[in-house]
Amino acid sequence: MAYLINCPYCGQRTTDEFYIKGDASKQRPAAIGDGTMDEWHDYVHIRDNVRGRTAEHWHHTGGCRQWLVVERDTVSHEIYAVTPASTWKGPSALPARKTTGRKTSARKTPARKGTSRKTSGRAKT
Amino acid sequence: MKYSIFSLARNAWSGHKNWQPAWRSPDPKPEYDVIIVGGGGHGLATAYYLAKVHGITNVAVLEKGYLGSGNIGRNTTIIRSNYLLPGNNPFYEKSLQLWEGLEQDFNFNAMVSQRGVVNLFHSDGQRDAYVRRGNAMRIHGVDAEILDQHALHDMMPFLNFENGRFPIMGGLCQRRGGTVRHDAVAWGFARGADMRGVDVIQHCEVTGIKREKGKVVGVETSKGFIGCKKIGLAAAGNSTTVARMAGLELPIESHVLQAFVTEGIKPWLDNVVTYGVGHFYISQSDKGGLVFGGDIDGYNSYAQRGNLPTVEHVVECGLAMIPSLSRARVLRSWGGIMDMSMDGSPIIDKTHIDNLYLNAGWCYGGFKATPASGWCFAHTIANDAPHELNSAMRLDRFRTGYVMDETAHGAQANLH
Amino acid sequence: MTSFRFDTGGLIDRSSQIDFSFDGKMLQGHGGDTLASALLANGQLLMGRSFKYHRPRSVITAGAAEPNALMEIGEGGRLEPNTRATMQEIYDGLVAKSQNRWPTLDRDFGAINSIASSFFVAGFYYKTFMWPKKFWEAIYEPIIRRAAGLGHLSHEDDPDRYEKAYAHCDVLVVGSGPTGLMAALSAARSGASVILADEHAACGGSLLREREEIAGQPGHEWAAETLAELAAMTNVTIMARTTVIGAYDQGVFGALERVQKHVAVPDHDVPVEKLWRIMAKACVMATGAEERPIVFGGNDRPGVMTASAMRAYANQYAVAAGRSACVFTASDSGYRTARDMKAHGLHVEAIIDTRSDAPAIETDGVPVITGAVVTNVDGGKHGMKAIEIDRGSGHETIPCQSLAMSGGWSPVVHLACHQGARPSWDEDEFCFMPPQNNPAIIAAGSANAIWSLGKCLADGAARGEQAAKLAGFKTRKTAVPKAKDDTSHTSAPMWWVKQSTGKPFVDYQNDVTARDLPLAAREGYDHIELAKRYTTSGMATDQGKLGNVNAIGILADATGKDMHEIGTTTFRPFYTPVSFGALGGQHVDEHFAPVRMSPLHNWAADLGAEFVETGLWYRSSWFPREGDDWLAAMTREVLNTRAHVGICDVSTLGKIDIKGSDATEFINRLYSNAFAKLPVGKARYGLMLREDGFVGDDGTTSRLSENHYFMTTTTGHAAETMRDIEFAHQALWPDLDVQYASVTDQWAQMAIAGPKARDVLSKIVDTDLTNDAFGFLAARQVKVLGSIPAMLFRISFSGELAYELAVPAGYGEAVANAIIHAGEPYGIGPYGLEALSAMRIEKGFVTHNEINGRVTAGDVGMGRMLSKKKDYIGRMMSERDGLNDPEREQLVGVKPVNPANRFRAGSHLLNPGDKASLKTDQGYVSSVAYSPMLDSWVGLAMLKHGRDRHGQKVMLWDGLRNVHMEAEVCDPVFFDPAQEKAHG
Amino acid sequence: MAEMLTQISALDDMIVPGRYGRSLPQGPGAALTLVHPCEVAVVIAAKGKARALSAAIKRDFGVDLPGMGGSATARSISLHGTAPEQWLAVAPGAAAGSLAAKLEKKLGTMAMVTDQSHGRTVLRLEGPRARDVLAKGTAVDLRPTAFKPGMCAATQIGHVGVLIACTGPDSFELSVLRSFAEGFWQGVCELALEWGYEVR
Ligand SMILES: Cc1cc2nc3c(=O)[nH]c(=O)nc-3n(C[C@H](O)[C@H](O)[C@H](O)COP(=O)(O)OP(=O)(O)OC[C@H]3O[C@@H](n4cnc5c(N)ncnc54)[C@H](O)[C@@H]3O)c2cc1C
Ligand SMILES: NC(=O)c1ccc[n+]([C@@H]2O[C@H](COP(=O)([O-])OP(=O)(O)OC[C@H]3O[C@@H](n4cnc5c(N)ncnc54)[C@H](O)[C@@H]3O)[C@@H](O)[C@H]2O)c1
Ligand SMILES: Cc1cc2nc3c(=O)[nH]c(=O)nc-3n(C[C@H](O)[C@H](O)[C@H](O)COP(=O)(O)O)c2cc1C
Ligand SMILES: [Zn+2]
Repeated sequence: MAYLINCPYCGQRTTDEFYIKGDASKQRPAAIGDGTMDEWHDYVHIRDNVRGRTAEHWHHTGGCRQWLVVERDTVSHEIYAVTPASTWKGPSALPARKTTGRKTSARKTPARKGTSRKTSGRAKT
Repeated sequence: MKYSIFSLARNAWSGHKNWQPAWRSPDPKPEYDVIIVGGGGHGLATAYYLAKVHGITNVAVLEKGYLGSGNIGRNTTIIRSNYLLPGNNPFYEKSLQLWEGLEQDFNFNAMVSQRGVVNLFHSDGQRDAYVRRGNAMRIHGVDAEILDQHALHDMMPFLNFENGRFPIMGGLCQRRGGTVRHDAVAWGFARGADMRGVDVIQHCEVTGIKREKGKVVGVETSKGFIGCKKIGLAAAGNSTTVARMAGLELPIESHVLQAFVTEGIKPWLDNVVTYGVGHFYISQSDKGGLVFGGDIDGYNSYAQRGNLPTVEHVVECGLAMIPSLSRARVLRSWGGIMDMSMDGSPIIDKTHIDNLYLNAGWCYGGFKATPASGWCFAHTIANDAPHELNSAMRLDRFRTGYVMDETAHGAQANLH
Repeated sequence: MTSFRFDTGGLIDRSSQIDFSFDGKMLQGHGGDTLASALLANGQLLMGRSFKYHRPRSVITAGAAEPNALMEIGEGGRLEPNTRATMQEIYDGLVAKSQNRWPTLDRDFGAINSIASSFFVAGFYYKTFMWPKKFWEAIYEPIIRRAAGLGHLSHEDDPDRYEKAYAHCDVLVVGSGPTGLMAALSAARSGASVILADEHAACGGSLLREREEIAGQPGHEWAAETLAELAAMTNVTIMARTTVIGAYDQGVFGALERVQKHVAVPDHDVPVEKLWRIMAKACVMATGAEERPIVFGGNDRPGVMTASAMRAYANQYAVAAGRSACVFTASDSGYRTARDMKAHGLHVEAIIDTRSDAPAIETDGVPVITGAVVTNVDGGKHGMKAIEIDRGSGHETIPCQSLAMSGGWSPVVHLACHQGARPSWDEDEFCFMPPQNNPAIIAAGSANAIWSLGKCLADGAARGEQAAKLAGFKTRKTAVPKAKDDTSHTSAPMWWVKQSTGKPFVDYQNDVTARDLPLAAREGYDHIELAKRYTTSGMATDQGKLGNVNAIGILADATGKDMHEIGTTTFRPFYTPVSFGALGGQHVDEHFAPVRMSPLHNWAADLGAEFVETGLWYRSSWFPREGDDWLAAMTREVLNTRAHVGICDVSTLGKIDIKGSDATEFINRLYSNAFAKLPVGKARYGLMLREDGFVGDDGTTSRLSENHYFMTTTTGHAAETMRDIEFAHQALWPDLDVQYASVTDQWAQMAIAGPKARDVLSKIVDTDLTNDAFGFLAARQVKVLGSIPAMLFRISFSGELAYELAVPAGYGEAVANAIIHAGEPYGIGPYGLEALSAMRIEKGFVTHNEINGRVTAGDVGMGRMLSKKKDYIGRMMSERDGLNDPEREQLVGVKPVNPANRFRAGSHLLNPGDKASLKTDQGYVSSVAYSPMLDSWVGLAMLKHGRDRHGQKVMLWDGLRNVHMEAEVCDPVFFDPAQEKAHG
Repeated sequence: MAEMLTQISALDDMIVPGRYGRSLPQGPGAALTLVHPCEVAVVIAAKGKARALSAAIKRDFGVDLPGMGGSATARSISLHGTAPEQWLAVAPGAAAGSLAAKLEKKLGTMAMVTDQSHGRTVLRLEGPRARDVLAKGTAVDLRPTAFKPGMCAATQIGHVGVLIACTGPDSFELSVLRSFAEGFWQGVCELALEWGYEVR
């Protein structure tokens, strides 16, 4: 684990608040007709199963109920980035930052004006 | 040297100075007929049966760590053959039958102990599912019993029948199920294979698979290149990594499963019992420790260790089933990396690459399968074709849809 | 009776007398005593028996690593085996018993194992007990099992409570010795929040056990003052009796607080143990060092203990194992013990130093024999008489009643290793050094191989600052009090005394001797991990805290490798064993899993319902009347509903409110069947596949207005389906304008079914319910009882004219009662899950019994619901061959030829005349009910080629219960196949 | 006729005022109160409407719509940021249905408003040990320096989802799904035994 996940919305939480679905690296073939059976088989079954840096879909069931992409290391259990699934654009290009949970929660004191920064950007995409 | 009470007495007489190594530590030969990657239970059993059943003895088992450093040496030692699906059930029964004569066969006491395995159920629906499973066993001649509360009470009066949340209604019992001393299985197969001429090579990591004209011809290792005619992959937990060396992509994720042992206590639990509401299974080892386990941590991992939330959850399930566990102290926890396949069932198959064979995807159930897996894999390698027993354990079943989904959770590895 | 208490001294409270018992004997101790020290004070040197040979044993240590003095504490449900007497505080009424002996500790039959010990070498059991085959389980194994294990665990329920909690801090300091105290002080002064944890009842670590001074005052006084200073700081939490048990990812530490393990009858409002999960930005590991025993003949005899333990007993508890002592040492710790014991008035015969070049250290006149070893101990269960030494010129005997040994020191590195890092051997310090892979776990003091008090204090201060900095605080230099800086390190350790004439133990508890390890190596178990497993060295309750390094040394010797090459075994949690109770905390009994209650729970209960657990919910299952069993009640409920009208609580269904301009498109992608053209005011049954093409869930969705839908899911899959919907939106199609919220808990939902349903409902609903106005599958927002907002759906899971009515949960009871009231003239009655289930089986409707996760839409006769015109979850994979194989089992109905014959779900299906086998297996029964309408047991089944086999006979085969019967295959719809009632 | 019906709380016959648990000289460590009736609504911004929504809320309710993890209160309505562009609106005591209706009317297509007045059970937990009680259930950092008035956290206690809003130095508003409320109540009560608690 990861024991602590820094949810971009809720801050640092223990992993028992999350549900883990698995590999996030693959794109769902766009729509019917676009994907061949092979592509679909690849999407549904084949796993890179990386030894090292990987990206997984986690759902913050016990918190904001958002699907997140957690980029972490499968050997050291270090966590590099946690991004909302809705805005995730593939593995973050950032160099492996040491954010093994020792960072304080991303949640600042409450923003009293406007809405969450992370999602208002989404409206335009 | 054959092990027996007599050889033990003879050696005691000479101060145990004359024991021979249980296996040789050979340097790799330049080439073998068959190389098995992975010196876990399955790899060693494969080599053993290649030699014993098929007369193929020019075989090397390459193990990157010490013998049994993988899951064979870190599992909760439960054996049973209570499977539902026709592609699994006869295979696991074959395995149980092999266990039953194994120790005499390989001359090593692996403490096969058929203490009985009971799976508890807590609702009508769960009972029906277990009855279906039990009947699937019986239909194949496998022993199975359905125990009601009463029978269960006679067996384990300390179960929490009136649990505040999920009362225990009964259990599916397989008396022939039980436990086996994990390490001894690796050692016994290694010794048995070694005596038949197989080279068991420890601390030899396979780093590449060499192919020529579509065929595999050998492996790169930490001890240099080793040629071979055939390769069998049995690298549980690391299957993706080794298969990728040959360009093979697998429907497998590597996950950590933790296991636990308590301090040794006087006999307290006779049989194996599993909880039906959450994952929890427990038995008592011959040394007196309660060996137990539960669900995987749920995230992909190659780290052989897990985290505390899973530990707590496992223990909560244990207490829900047997409240008097409360004062038992957990001595040690550890983790193993397993292949979780996308339908929860294993793969023993040829691959599309000539002379490359795959044994993978055992999830948390591969210990009980060790003898049959070795037996079938040896058959598949020797004959270049699967045995009927492993004919459903195909690699292409995900593509074709003939999946074997015992837990019925679909294509999500961590749910199986 | 050699052990005794000094007349003066120690940190015990001599004014308090505490009564406790050991093996039935009433004894007394003082406040501040551990069970071990109190037993020594009472002359009870013999405290336990070893695992294999049942050797008599006493304490070797005065702390957490104790392998020998393990006892059963408490009685009944509080019985606790394997409790370390060295860690157990005594309390009034404490009941302790020795263990692993029969019949008594003094006369233990098992000791005859010692005689056969030449047989019981490492791994002997792997080589024998194989013949005859049957004997293993019948004879050998039961004997082995009875002999194995240590103490007894009760089967009684534990009367005590446990809890778990979380704590947060900037700096966690583990260990409250001089290092930990200074670290806590310097970190806290920077402003960081600090938790200081120590496993002992009293903080101070070695300062309580040594006579060294700090800043001119006794160490323990300095400790007390420093603790008081820390306690006064608001940013410091001191946690005594708290063992940090494991280091996990992202700076989370597990810690076990023994809240009430030192009281006879715990206060039930307070947990006896609390499991903490401490989230720390940095951790100072000031866990000290463990003194290594020396492996020599008889090193397990009562009276032999580590040098630091002997000092601890003398200095902290004012007890000693004997009136005279010898010291056997490879380090200067032995000298310190000699001095301390002399100061306490003991006769110290000699210091035997393994080093021929031993440094000159103050001995207070005790003679030193250098370059010599102890080869055996003359002693037995009641104490020792003498030691046998060898200084190269044959054996000599020195009489003494106790022996202190010191083979050097091993830093307590566990917490730094729990995340997989391994310690490395240091040839200068002769110990395994803590790994430094994790910058946030900082080893300090003796845990980092710093041996002198002065340097430990300074290192503690520095590491505390380092930790605070890491946690983001500015620090200032902390003044370090003066203390001696005279302790030198060990010189080359002696892994075992080869000249030993007695048994030299490496692992005390498991009776592993120095001879077992070379044997393991000879047999090929030469890797340290193999040697551990083959010999069981390091696998006992102390996990090799004392013996492992010696074992590594012996193996290195035997294999000609160096210590570094051999390396350690894997360090794993827990640092010391942790009870199930603590790990479970408050999540036991009814708190094992959350409970969900329907808003109609009390309503049903008032009507006499029996409830059944379904997932987290309690659901009303049947409504017995006098003398009814479930079958009679269910039958009555079905007949009444089908003849008149019934009401059933279906509140547990998952309910999701969905809105947004893309809601229609979204829903259309979730369901396999068409939803794009669902008219407003209509409900539709829908099927959801998993992405792998198998059926996931089903339910109805109603279009309440253009962009507003109300979706229901099954009870069992509600959580999963909600999550899947969120996934589909957030991860797959975030561009859709759709909003959704679970409203499962907002609505009480009830089914009103039966020919009179319309008549009853019309009385409380403000809407025209005639067929024209509110036909089959109508769905609308309505008002009930005048003004209560509600939703009404004309859907039927019973096959009757039926409605589902949803009202705000808090009004559920009132509305349900109003319906009962309104229905009275029509003969309304409640029905439960059993009747609901029987009716749906009569109608051939599927539930998760049928759509069990391995079933396709085609299997259950819903192949037509797989749209070919759109993309939806699972579409592509549902087209795989394996999911469309004509050999797949198909949903059918089955009726026994004799309708009175009861059969059960889980039965398999065979062709008549076939012998049961996997090859002849035709399928299985998924659901069974007694059908009151057919007066027959009926079932739904999955049968090969089932749809072509209506009218044929099959055998229902239930080998488990030995119930077999002939049955007819039929359409799964047993009742009203034309759907006339539902449409009526 | 609705006025004649009383909205029954999920804790209908569970609330028995009194003192429980250990009795310490310094008095009970925590006090628990059921807030009932209490109007609750979920507000989720329509796609691209968050800004407009924020303005509308400010205009019509006089509240600055808080960000994720924040709470804002004005004129007896509190808004808690529970998820991105999603809020829980809470108004203790008002007549059922009207909060959601009012919000829906004012917000139109800017947001989805879903009434949860019956779907959520709201409790108040306060007292010197309130934070310690909660810390037995959730790993959220609840220290006064980290979790201050005006903040909220959606988390779990005893596997039950709960929204904890900090309403004062030592007071918290807890809202849980109705069906879980009974077990949750019992669970929280047990966690407070150690310091004694009062049910009001
Ligand atoms: C905690 C736990 C509990 C379990 N409990 C049970 C149970 O109760 N019952 C049951 O039936 N099953 C159980 N299992 C599953 C079972 O242990 C495994 O399925 C089974 O052991 C896998 O087969 P194996 O023995 O061959 O694997 P392993 O012992 O893991 O063998 C694979 C070997 O391959 C080696 N290897 C990997 N890569 C390379 C390379 N590149 N070169 C050379 N060697 C390599 C590894 O070092 C390893 O030794 C459990 C598993 C775990 C982790
Ligand atoms: N040669 C020698 O005589 C010699 C050798 C080593 C150390 N020492 C002396 O010992 C002292 C060492 O001081 P220190 O402060 O580093 O260590 P310490 O031994 O004084 O204190 C360590 C404390 O940590 C506790 N602890 C260990 N693991 C724990 C865990 N997981 N959870 C909770 N508590 C745990 C121990 O019980 C102990 O109380 C110095 O005074 C040093 O001079 C002397
Ligand atoms: C069935 C079984 C029983 C075990 N019993 C003990 C035991 O009694 N004592 C112990 O220290 N470890 C025991 N272990 C755990 C091993 O020490 C070790 O942790 C495990 O094999 C994993 O290896 P690793 O910790 O070296 O990675 C047991 C392991 C298994 C699989
Ligand atoms: Zn979150």
